[in-house]
Amino acid sequence: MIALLIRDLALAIRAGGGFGLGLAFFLIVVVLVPFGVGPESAILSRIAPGILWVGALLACLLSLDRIFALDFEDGSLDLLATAPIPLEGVVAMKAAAHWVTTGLPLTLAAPGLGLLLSLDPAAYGWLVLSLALGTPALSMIGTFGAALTVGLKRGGLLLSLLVLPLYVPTLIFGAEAVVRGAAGQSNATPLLMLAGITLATLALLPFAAAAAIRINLR
Amino acid sequence: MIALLIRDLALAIRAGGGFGLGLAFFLIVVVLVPFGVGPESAILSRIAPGILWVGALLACLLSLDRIFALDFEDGSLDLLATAPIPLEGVVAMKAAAHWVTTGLPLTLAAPGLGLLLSLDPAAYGWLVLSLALGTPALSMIGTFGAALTVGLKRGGLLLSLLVLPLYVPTLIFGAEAVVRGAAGQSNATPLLMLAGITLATLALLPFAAAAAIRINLR
Amino acid sequence: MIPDLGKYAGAVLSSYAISLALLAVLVVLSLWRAARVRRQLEEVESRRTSDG
Amino acid sequence: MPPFPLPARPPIGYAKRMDLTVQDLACARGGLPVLEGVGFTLRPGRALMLRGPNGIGKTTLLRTLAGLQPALSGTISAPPEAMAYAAHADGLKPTLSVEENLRFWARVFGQRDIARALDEFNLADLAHRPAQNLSAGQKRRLGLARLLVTGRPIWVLDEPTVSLDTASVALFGAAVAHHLRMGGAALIATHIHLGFEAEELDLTPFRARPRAMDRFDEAFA
Amino acid sequence: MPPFPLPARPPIGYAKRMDLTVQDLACARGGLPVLEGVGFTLRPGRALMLRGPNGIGKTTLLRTLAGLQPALSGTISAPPEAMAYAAHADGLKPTLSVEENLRFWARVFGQRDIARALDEFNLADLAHRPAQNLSAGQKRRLGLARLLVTGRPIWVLDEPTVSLDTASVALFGAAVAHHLRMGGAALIATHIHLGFEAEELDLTPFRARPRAMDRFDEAFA
Amino acid sequence: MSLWEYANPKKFMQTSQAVLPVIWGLTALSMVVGLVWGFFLTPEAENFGSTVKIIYLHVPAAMMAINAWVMMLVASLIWLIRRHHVSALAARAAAPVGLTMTVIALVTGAIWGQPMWGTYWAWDPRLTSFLILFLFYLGYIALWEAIENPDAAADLTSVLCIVGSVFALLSRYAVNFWNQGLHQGATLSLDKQENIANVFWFPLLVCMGAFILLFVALVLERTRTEIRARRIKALIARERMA
Ligand code: HEM
Ligand SMILES: Nc1ncnc2c1ncn2[C@@H]1O[C@H](COP(=O)(O)OP(=O)(O)OP(=O)(O)O)[C@@H](O)[C@H]1O
Ligand SMILES: Nc1ncnc2c1ncn2[C@@H]1O[C@H](COP(=O)(O)OP(=O)(O)OP(=O)(O)O)[C@@H](O)[C@H]1O
Ligand SMILES: [Mg+2]
Ligand SMILES: [Mg+2]
Repeated sequence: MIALLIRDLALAIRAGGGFGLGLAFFLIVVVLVPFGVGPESAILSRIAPGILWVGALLACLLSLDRIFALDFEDGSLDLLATAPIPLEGVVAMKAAAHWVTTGLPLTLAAPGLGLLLSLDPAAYGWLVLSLALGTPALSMIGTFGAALTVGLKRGGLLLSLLVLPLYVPTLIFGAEAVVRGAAGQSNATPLLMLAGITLATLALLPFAAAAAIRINLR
Repeated sequence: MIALLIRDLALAIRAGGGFGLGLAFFLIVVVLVPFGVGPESAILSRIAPGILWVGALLACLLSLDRIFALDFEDGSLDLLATAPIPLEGVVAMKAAAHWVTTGLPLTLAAPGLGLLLSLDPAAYGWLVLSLALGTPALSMIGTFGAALTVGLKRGGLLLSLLVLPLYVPTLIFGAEAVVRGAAGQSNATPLLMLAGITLATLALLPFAAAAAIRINLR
Repeated sequence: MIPDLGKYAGAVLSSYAISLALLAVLVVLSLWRAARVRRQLEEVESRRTSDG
Repeated sequence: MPPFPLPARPPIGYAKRMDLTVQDLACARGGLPVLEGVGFTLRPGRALMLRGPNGIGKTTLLRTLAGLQPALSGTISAPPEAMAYAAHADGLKPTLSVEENLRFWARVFGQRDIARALDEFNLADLAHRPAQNLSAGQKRRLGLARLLVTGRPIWVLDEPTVSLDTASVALFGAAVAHHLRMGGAALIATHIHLGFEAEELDLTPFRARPRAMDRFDEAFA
Repeated sequence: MPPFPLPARPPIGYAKRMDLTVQDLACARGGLPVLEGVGFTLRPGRALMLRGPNGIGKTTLLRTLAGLQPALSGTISAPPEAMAYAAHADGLKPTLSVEENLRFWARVFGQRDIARALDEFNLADLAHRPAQNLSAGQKRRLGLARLLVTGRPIWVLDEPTVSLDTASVALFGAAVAHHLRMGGAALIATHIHLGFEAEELDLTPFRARPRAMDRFDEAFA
Repeated sequence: MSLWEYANPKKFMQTSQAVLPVIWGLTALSMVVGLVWGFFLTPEAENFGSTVKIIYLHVPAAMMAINAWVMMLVASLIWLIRRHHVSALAARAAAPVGLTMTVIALVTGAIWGQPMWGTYWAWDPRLTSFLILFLFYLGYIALWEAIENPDAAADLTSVLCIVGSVFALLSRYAVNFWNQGLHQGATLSLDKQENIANVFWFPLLVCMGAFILLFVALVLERTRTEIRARRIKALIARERMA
């Protein structure tokens, strides 16, 4: 099972920047927003936590269809399903690889991008904390969505449609935790909820995702 | 060549909502932003034109990798390249099909989504006009990007990276046209620029895209 | 006949119009597809029995 | 990471010789029955060729045996864990080298040694070439070499020699022969002659017959 | 829509009988020369089988002839517009029916009639089936039927009979024979015997020899 | 006789054939009575003016939008646990109906919002969660359409429905946490009947009944269509095999 994680990470690196691409997309979204919204830093700093969270979420989303589609197309998924490792483990490893290649770099890079949007200095710590707590849930939920659509050719857009509503609670609690934290209010509730969502998805969704893959393969 | 356009549209419809999905993604982006940014309508209405344009652009972007990738994988692109129609025409038809399935529906749906972001009533007309002028350029530029990355497996993220910088001028003029129009200022310049960009890309990029495909096929 | 709706007439009437139109579309589409599928099924069944 | 069950099933070595007995099997594709009443026995040391015209259901049958789709009815004596499945898609990663591809599958199946597999399919020279730079036949050889690192006794192969030249077909024949001598078994769907002897099973008689359907509940296979 | 040149090249019918003469051709794959000094002549009414072990460069040669990649050196007498290329990927759209797929390619190549193609490859029964519901061999038959709607005199085929059963191989043989009788020609890369007579060309002697490389400009093939 | 027998397609077709005309008749009757009563025969409310008449569409539609999803959830569970095909098809049949109800609630609410709150849309929690529900319906329907093998589609949409329900509840809570809104609450709460005058309450009850009946009628009708479509597919496939 570890072999799978290592292979997926190796593939991400070989593919020429599995790490870099999600990050670059994040960067671009964050850069585009000021172009659309205008350069006033008062407004930008007001919307910064939200935009950063939405950007992270979209960057996550864009890389979801890679999770299983390539393995499905080249037959690896058939072979993994008949291999002596439980499919739930395969799913969990896939989600872990996705998080390492997107969620983790996004979390680390977010403060840098916060600068571009004149993020409130008090918010940096909360931003990183909330992303660190929330991105594993994004990866796991996304893996579930990818499992649902694995048989479909270029199901990318359908995948987004299925996954985005599932992302809503994570997004709300994540952005809210940053806003409240920066404003000096108590943000224990959103942070706890974020942690709770992450733990619950990690515990339960691998089973749902593995079931979905079994159905899609037959 | 018309046969190709018709086939692509037929495929988009068969695939179960080639039209609907881009739209749904647009809707979702627009819905997510308030979750991140907060519900105050003053702020939302301030950033609405920018967010709508960024959302339209992302929705466009997400469907780009379908333009050539499927045809490449199943060998159609090889066959089209050896067929008695010029590859430039193929590219133009692909861009046209992409626009009909994404740009056009996005333009038509934008006013409805403007409501959700409390868009200034004076801005609706300008929003539709600027999208109608700008989305063909988005499709054509995107087709060029798709042609550049056609050989790559799941080059979706790389594609986004290549294309997003190319989208910046369109985005700036588009959002600016709406903002100025709504504020009652003259927005002739951004609109003219938008139209100019669209015409120029339509006239020139098919050749670049066709060349890129020829290179990628060999 | 129509009750005096005052200044809100537009709102009330348009919401009735839109809602009823949506419901009508849903009902008509459902019934139309029901009829079409029923006809198709009859056709397939008769083809089967006539073929033996 | 969530807790998940550790692999409960130990890898089944050839030591455990295993019959594959299939009885009265029916299988479906796209929700429709394709084959029914299929039955045969495959003993260790034997190979069985599945024959039948295009579209009869060879691929469907093999996927059912490999545990990738449920059977409509009937029994399969050996568990899917005893079978190594290989189909048209070879499960190769274009950016990994031949050796890395093979080593990955070996680890997944709890094996270590890949040298023999590289050797038997004459891949040693290509070991460091990325899989994307292989020709069609070279890819296929690598896909077949994967069978050797699964350590599983029953090979379930779908048109294994597509794109192979005569020399490679001979390599494949030798690999199968070696596998059989070690107590393995092989079930091979193919349209062409593979150059070694084996029993044959023609699937044509098992084509699922349309049943009378006069009640609505029979619309659901 | 941008202005683009209308198809300048008229479709070349079989009426225009055409020799394919290849002289001293060298071709490369992934930037490395694979074959060099390839030469042969293919006359109307003839078929030529390309033979050679896996990885020798058959696919590369055929793609070069079809105009999909440039030759390193050498000449090809017939223009790419005279050739119909068919490879492993059949260019089928899974959601379109057999008939729609074929009709699309017919229109692209400026033809109308698809009945004969459906007929010759025994696809009439499957005409309304979406391509995704076909078995491997059925798909392949459809891919070959496409050749008939191109109206081009020289067929350039890469392992055309993969996945085909004996009956379908016979259909294919008949289609090729008919094509040759009408004055067409066929160049076929294959590893197996196709059941009809043809000249053969083994590519082994043309394998590109690694040249001495002592100057930097030779690193750029 | 067990209740499950109605899950047998043949039995279902017979029973539904018998009851459908009655249900359609009752639907038409109650719809006409409720809406005519509500539209023509009720007075204006104090702080709503004549806009109160929108309630006869808005509230029943909102109620059915939620109930339809609950019904789909139950049907999905039945399919996953007991593998009754009718159950899966009923869930599929209900989704577009629920979607339409959601749209009606959203549209009438939006139109109502303009005179009452001065805006068509506000990010009020109840409104927002309806928008999310709308997205769930869209995704559910799109997944059904996208998968070709009907049994696989039934399985996958059922899984989505269950997971989606959990997340929909979670979203509801999250949205509430995010923004405490404007939407009508206890002032005109239906739970506390004392707060709403009987003149409004009775026609509203009739309308709610009418919407329930309409939902049942449509779901039965559409389920029958789905069953027939499945049978056509099976028959054509048999023809092909023969
Ligand atoms: C798009 C906007 C709106 C949506 C999505 C919406 C949604 C809902 C929902 C879900 C219910 C609950 C129904 C039930 O639980 O039985 C409801 C009830 C109700 N809505 Fe709205 N609503 C919207 C706008 C409005 C507006 C603008 C008003 C009037 C000012 C309004 C007045 C009411 C009333 C009076 C009720 C019944 C009382 C209650 O259950 O609390 N709604 N609406
Ligand atoms: N999704 C589907 N729906 C309905 N029928 C299908 C579907 N997919 C495949 N079929 C049919 O099922 C049958 C069995 O297909 P299968 O791929 O098992 O055949 P096969 O024996 O492997 O053929 P080949 O030799 O061509 O590979 C074929 O007739 C095919 O047309
Ligand atoms: N991108 C690449 N870079 C370097 N070498 C490559 C690349 N792609 C293919 N090759 C090599 O080029 C050679 C020719 O490949 P080609 O596919 O033409 O062979 P082929 O004769 O068609 O073989 P087969 O019978 O297996 O299909 C092979 O030896 C292959 O390993
Ligand atoms: Mg097969
Ligand atoms: Mg080849």
